[in-house]
Order: sequence, then structure tokens, then C-alpha cells
Amino acid sequence: MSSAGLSIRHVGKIYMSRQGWTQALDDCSLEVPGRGFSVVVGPSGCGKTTLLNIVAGFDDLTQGEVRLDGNRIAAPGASPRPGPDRVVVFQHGGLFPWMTVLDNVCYGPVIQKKMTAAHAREAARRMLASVGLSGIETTYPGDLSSSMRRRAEIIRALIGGPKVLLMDEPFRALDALTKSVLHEFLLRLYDREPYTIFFITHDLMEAIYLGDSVSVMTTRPGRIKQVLGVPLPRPRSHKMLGSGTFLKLKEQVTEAVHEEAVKAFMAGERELAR
Amino acid sequence: MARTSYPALRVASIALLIAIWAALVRFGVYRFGFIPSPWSVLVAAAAYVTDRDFFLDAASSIYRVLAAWGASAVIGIPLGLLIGWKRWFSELTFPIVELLRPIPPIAWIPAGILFFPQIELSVIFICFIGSFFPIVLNTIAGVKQIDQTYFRAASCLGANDGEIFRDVVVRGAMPSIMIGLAVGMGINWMALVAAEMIAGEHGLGYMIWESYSLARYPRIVVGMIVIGIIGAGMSAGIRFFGRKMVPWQRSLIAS
Amino acid sequence: MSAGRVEFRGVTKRFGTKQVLADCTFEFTPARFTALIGPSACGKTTIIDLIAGYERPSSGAVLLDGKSVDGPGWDRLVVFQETALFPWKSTLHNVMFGPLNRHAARREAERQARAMLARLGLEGFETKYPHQLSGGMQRRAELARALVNSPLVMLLDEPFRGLDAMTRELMQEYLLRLFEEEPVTTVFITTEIEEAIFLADRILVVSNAPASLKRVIEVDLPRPRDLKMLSSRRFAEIHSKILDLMLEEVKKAFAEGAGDAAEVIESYGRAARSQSADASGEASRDGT
Amino acid sequence: MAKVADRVLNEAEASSPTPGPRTPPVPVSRLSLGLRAASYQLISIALFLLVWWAISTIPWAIRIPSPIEVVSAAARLDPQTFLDDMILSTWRVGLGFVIAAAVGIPLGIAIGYSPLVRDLIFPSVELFRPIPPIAWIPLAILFFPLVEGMIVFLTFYGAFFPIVYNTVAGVSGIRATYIRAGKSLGASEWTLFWQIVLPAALPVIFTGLHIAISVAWLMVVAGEMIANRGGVGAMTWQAYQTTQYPRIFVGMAVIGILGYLSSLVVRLVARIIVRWEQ
Repeated sequence: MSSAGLSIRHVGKIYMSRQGWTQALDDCSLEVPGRGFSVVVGPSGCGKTTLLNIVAGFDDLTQGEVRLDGNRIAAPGASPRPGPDRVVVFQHGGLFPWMTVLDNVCYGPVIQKKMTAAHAREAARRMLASVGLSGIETTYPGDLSSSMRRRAEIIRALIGGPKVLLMDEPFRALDALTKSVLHEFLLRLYDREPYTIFFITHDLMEAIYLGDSVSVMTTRPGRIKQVLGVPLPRPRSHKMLGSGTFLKLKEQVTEAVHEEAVKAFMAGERELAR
Repeated sequence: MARTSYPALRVASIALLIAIWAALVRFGVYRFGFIPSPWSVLVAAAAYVTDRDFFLDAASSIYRVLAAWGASAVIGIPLGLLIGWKRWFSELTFPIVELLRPIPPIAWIPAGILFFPQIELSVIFICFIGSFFPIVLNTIAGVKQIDQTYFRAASCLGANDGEIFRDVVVRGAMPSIMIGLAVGMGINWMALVAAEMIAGEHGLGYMIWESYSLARYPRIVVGMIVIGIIGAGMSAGIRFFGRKMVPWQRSLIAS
Repeated sequence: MSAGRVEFRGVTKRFGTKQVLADCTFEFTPARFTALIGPSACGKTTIIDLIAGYERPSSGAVLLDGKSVDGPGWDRLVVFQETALFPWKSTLHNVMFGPLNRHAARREAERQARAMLARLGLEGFETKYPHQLSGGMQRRAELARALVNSPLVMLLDEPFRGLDAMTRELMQEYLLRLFEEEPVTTVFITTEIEEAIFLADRILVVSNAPASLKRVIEVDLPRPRDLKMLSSRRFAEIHSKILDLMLEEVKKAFAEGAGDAAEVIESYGRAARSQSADASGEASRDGT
Repeated sequence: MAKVADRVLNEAEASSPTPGPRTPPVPVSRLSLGLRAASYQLISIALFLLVWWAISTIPWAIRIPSPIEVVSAAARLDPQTFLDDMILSTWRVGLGFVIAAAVGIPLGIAIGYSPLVRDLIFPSVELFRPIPPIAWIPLAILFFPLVEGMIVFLTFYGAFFPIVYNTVAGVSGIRATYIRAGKSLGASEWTLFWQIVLPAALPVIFTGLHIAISVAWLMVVAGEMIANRGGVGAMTWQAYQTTQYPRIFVGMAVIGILGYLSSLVVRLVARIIVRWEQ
């Protein structure tokens, strides 16, 4: 009950609008063990992001509860607040464009009054240097390559030592090479110090390559359809992408997701046809 | 589309404009005979810019514009930020803004004179009305277009409401605020000229109108050119200032 | 079925002083699906622009069925990276645009357009404007706008970029089906290795700027293809071969001082190195 | 609708492990959302009138007639002359605006389309830009023998620049892929212009028209105040001269309403013509 990690229990979410009700999530349960790397895959519009938003505290839930390291952080009626214990890496990049990279990375520690500004700067510099990002401290995010931006954002999320790192399709819309660069980056960080990571994506290869487990979500209303363990050893390397274990797993996940994807796709087209 | 350019044509363009002006006046086409010629304007300009009146007029116009612009920025920016950020505040105050917005600043001239017995204050008030709406509306738009991601990012890094206001709302809206300030300055000059013509004493708009009344026609054109130059200079100043304020977005305030 | 042969003979392209293509000699075989893959911004799009006739080679020749390409034409049609459907025309009128320009009768053009839209599963969307369609539908409508002209060559410039992975997969299946039903010479640009293997008969790996042909890889997966093949052994072999080739390219770019490439090298290099040594090294640095 | 909700809630009841209090979602109807928005607007306007009234009663504040005085002044206006003034002003704005559009849009297209025309004409146009249109009033009086001509010229001149600038921006800002796609699909120059360049630029051209109509109203008011020969601007100015102060505010309100309505018309036309935009 009070074990470390993120625990999502029977979470349901109903949206209300002028048009009526939409059930986005229905009885969603998922466990992310402490220092574990859990990936959720599902077709777009299946409610993955809603689930992440609930955990992050951007959205409230209408059923169930979410616990982090045993403490309840969200329940119906108990309006959650976002906090530095659950930091999000955003889909389209969440670095403040009006702050330099260094100011972005320092932002959390300074605002939480964990460190003095000078201290935070020092720590940020060191952290950036340790991942090969020195020399860009005074640059604005807009002047960086997309890969550098993503990396700086991950560092900004990690510097305050969150209890869980929430990643909302962070590598979406990047080209294949940049993506694989970032995969290696994230894996290397994780090998160095495993954080609890809750990762959302619709890229199956990415899901299997990165995660300890892959949970497949159904199309709306979102529910966890299947959880598959990834038996690949760590540290991972891109040579494993051709291994038998990987291919077998990929086939399984593809099958599970494809069905949902087609359903979601048809539903989407029907909706537009109206 | 081809990006060919003809630099010589650009010079020719302006030369041609002046030549056509001179010819139209010289040969008195239609009523162009009433319009001062380029040469007479040049002579009048030489006389005017060395005159003490020039500095008096320019100084009082610039003072009025800057005062009005500053006041509308001081009131308009915070108001716009709040309207854009807090929904209840927007619902409470935005209808009033919407109600008053369609009234052009010039229509406020009689009211302005009525409100303030001193001419100085009423001219500044009319200019204030001119720049107030572009500044408020651009500030609101600036806040509204900030991606929700940044609010979320700030709050999950531990920022409270005040910090979100300081680090996300104000800074995110800054590019748009700068545009509002630039547009406001342009409308300010327009309102100023009208107010000075109708109600003013001193000032470049007043000078133009006085020259008309005293039949010193070339001076009218001199006044127009002086206003154009000062206005363009101030806009350039704002753009420069804007670039300093939003170093992360270089091309935004280019035009 | 021999029409639609595109040949590049010693083609070089410069923009100002910058060389984009260096001495390219290759050909796109009729009725075959060729994918061009290479690092982003390596000059792949220029190859499409040359075939489409938007650009002319600085030296060398681009030939279509033996004749030099001069200017755009409906026999070589492009599906662009971001959709280029005209937003002010309905889906039907977008598709009719080509036939009408060739002075087809309005009725006939409409009949063809409707049939083509139906073939792509877009019945019922004829009167919708592009912004009323989903991303996947827009791509299909654009395919329809090109295919209705029965071009000799289809040029696809990363057409599925920006779609989410699953819609993308479905679009790939659509494209495969269309191609397998009626093969035309197809040139497909992508940065995704998986996509290239899944769709193509041949893959041209393009080297970094200035672009030139690095290697031709024949994809011997049987047709008709299906998603199962993505997890086959043969697929994985080709995949790793191409990945290695591309990494080599990126390394070369690094030697020439390109900034972003440094990152690739670094992360791949470190991944290969002993992880424990790396980790302990970092730990001691963090400790100080 | 309600049934789905019931089912969802029942299921929630059955499956939820949460012991704590659960607040079932409160249905929000379209009506109540609409009412809420309307009530805020009413409160907002009421607040405005209250502040206005309060200021009018304070002797040491700015001199302003109370809202009641303004309303009764409006009621006492002669409807015929009032209507004539409104029609006259609207006519002047409309005429100037239409001429500006008729000249400005083709000119803007030519400047945006042809580098030759751009370099020949644009520098001269640029030269006029920093001079506020109102500063042209004295010259306009000199030039035009009739008040009518002068005022229409002023509205034309005010509307002209926003139209030209936005048309140029619209035409030169077309995404290159549209042109390329058109050429590949075999479009002639003629088709390219009418079916691609023009529609692609239309949304931006309408932005220009929208700005232009409000500048035209500003100019008509300035012109009428100075000429003092009919129109709502003159009516407002005369109210001041004859110390009928509440009428000033009636005039302002009318100017505001007419300005608002005419920009509404532009927006409506835009929505009909540019129907492909959301």
C-alpha cells in the first residue's frame, strides 16, 4: 500500500461540455514501480494524455485515485495541484522561450527556494555539462536544435529530483535520427540513475526500446488493455532492435495496438463525416 | 515568387514622385495650382526649422504624445494582462472595453475639451484614448496566445500564482505588448494632429492649421513632413526598444 | 509499361556558392517504388524539385523517358511535406483542378475525381474544405489530386511527416495498396528507416550535404506486403544495415564540423562504451 | 445523454475503491452557461453606467453629463435631421472606402506580384506612410472646391494604406508550395492568378479592409468636425459649440454604433467570401 512508485487505481474521467458528456477514461489501473520505466501506448485520442494530465495535476478525475509513494495525490473532489514532485516533459516542448537555457534549468530550484540563485546556477551548469550540453547556457531555446531543446528540458525536469518524471510524447514530430539520439540520451541518463518514469507515446518501437513494461490502451474510453513486460536487459543498445526478443514483442504490441488504432481511425472519420 | 529587385528603380520612384508633384503644380493641372510646389516647400522648411517656433511646436507635440503614450501603457498593460489571464476579470471588464472601442479617438475631442478645462490635458486625454485601445487589445491577445504548456510547466516546477504572472504571463505577452505599443504610438500621432488642429495651442498640428488660416501654404507641407519624420523616428525607437525587450524573438517586431 | 523512367546524369546543383547535389548519377526505374533516405536537410528535397522541374540542374541532366525535364508538368506530380491542398477549394474541386487545367470536360473531370476520391475512401467528403478533414484524410485527398491525372512519376516528399505514428502506419498501408494495384514510378523521401523498407523496392541512401548517392539497397520483401513483415528477421537485417550507413553519414558530417551531428556521435559512442565506467565517472564528477 | 451519465455514475459507484467523498459531476446545461455569460455582461455594463453616473454627480471630478441626461437628450433629437446626418456620414465613409478598395487592391496585387512594380511604386507609397492622414486636412481643403470632395478624399486616403499594405502582404506571403502545386497540375498564368494567388491572399486582404473601415470612420469624423457641414461628426461638434453637452455623448454613441455596424458588415462579407476558413 505504501510502496514507492506511482499507482493509478480505477481512474475514470468524464468531460462535460455544452454538447454533453464524454467519457475519456474508464477504470484505468496501472502501477509504476519505484525507479521503474513504464510506457503507455495507444492510438491518438485514446486518453493517454488525459491520464498523464491527471497524474500531473492539470486535470481532475471523476473516479478512482492516484497515489505517489503511498500518498494519495488525486481523488474525486480532491482537486489536485501540480507540484515539483511530478514534473512533466511536454509534447511540443515546454522550455520557456523567453528564458535562457540556464534560467530555464534553474527555474524549479529557485522558485521552490531549494537553492539560492547562485547555487542553482552552479548546479545547473554542472548538470548540463555532465550530459554534454555546456556552452549553450546563455542561448535562448529558439536558437537550439530540437534535440538540444528536448535534452535541456529533460535536465530541467530532473534537476529538482522529482519523485516521478512524466513524459508526454516528448519525441513526437522529430525525425528518425534525432529521435534515436534522444533515446540513447534518455537511456543513458536512466542507466546512470534510474528515476521513476511514466512515458506516453504512440511509437511502438520507442515504447519497447525504452520501457520496462509496455501498457496498451484501448481507444476511447481509455482503459488499459494489456500490460507486456520487456525482458530486454539494460543497458540497452540499438543493436537489440534486431534481436528475436524485440521482434517478438513488437509483433505482440503491434497486434494489440493496431486493432485499437483502426477503431479510433474509423471513429474519427465517422465523426468528421457528420 | 522571384525575389528580383531593381535598386535603381527605387531611387527613380521617389525622384519621379517629386517631379510629378512639381509638374502638376507648375502647369496648374486641375486645382494643383493651389498646392505649394516642392521648391517653395524647401524654402519654407529652411525658414521654419531655424525658427524658435519649430522647437516650441515640436517639443510640445512630443511631450503630449509621450505623456499620453506613457499613461496608456501604464494603465493599459496591467489591465490587458489581467483581462487576458483571469477569466472573471475579463468577464467583468471586457464588455466595457468592447463598448468603448468602436468610438474613434477623434470623436472624443469635444468630450475631451469638456472634461478638462485646460487645453493641455484635453489634448493628452484624446491621444491617450488613441493609444489605449491598441495597447489593451494587443496585451490581451498576447496573454491569450501563450501556450497552455508554459502555464503547466511553471506550475509543475512549483510556481505559485504570482510567479506564474511574473514569469509566464508578463513575459509571454511581451512580444504582443510591444506591437501594441508601436501601433498605439502611430494612432497617438493621428489623434494628436486632430486634437491640436481643433483644440490646440502650440504643437505641430496646430502649426499646420494656423498656416492654413494665415495662408502660409508651403508651411503646411513642411509641418506634415516634420510630423512624418518625428513619427517615423519614434516608431523606430519603439522597435529598437522592443527588440531589447524580447531578445528571444528577433524577427517579430520587424515591421 | 516502360514509361516513367527518370534518369540523373552527373547532376550537380548549387545555390549561390553552396553545393547541394554533387555529381548524382542514378535512375528511377519505371513502375518501381524507390525511397530516398538520408539525414534531414541533406538535399533530398532538391532531388524532388529537380524531377518536378521547379529547379534546374547547375550541370548534368535530368531526363524523363530520355527527354530533358524543363519546367513543372502534370506527368510528374508532387505530394508535399505539409499538405498543399488549396484551402479555398473543396476536396472535389481540388481533385478536379488538374483535369480541368487540361481542358477536360467538367462532367468528365468530376466523374474521374469522384471515382478517385471513392478509391481512397473519401466518399462523402467531396464538399468539405481541407481544414474540415483529419490529417490522414488530407494526405489521401492530396494523393487523389495527384493520381487522378495518372502521372508517369509520383514524387512524395515526406508526405506523412507530422502524422502520429498510427495514422502514419495506416497511410502507409493505403499507399502500398494503391501502388500494388497500379504501379507507377514512385520516388518517396523519408527520414524514417522503417517506412522506407516497408514501402520501397529499392532504397537509395543519400549522403550528407552535398547530397550524392551512397548506396542502393534492394528490398527483397515480397509483395503484397503487410504489417507482419515489420517484425520479420529480414526486415531487421535491412534496418540495421541502413542505420549503420546513416550513422556513418552523420559521423562524416561531424568531421566537417556540423553541430548537431556531434550529439549523435557522442550518444552512440557512449552507448557503445562500457556503461559502468561512464556512470562512475559521472558520479565522481557530480560529487565534487 | 442522461442515460449514459447514469450508467457511468452507477459504474463509478460499483467499482470505485475510494472511500472518501465523491462529488458526482454536476450537469451544466447550455442554457445556464449562456445565462452566466449574459449576466456577467449585464453586471459589467451596469457597473460602467454606475461609475459614469457617480462621476457626473461629483462636483470636483471631470465635467460630464449623467447617463440620464444623455438618454433624454437623445430622445429630444429631431429624428429627421438625426437620420440625415447618419446617412450622410455613412455615405461618405462608404464612398471613400469603396474607392480605396477599388484602387488599393489592384495596386497591392500588382506590387505584391511584380518586383518591377514593387520597386517602382512602393518607395513612394512608403514615403507617405508616416504622415498621419489627418495632417492632410488643410491641403485637402485647398485642393477640393467642395466640402463633399474633401471629406470623401479623407476617408479614401485613410482607408487606402491599410488596404494596400495588407494586399501586398497577402500576395507576397503565399506559400510557395501552392504555386508549385498549381504549376505541376498544369495551371496557366491566368488560372494561377485567379484560382491560386487571389484566393490565397483574400483572408489577408479582408484583414486590411477591416482595419480600413475603422480608419475611414475616424477620418470622416475629423473631416466633418473641421468642415462643420453635416454628418454625425459635425453634429457632435456643434453640440459642443452650442453647449448642449449631453448631445456630445449621443453623437459619440452614434459614431461608435455606426462604426461597429460597418465593421460587422465587412466581417460578414468576409465570412461569405472566405468561407473556407474556420
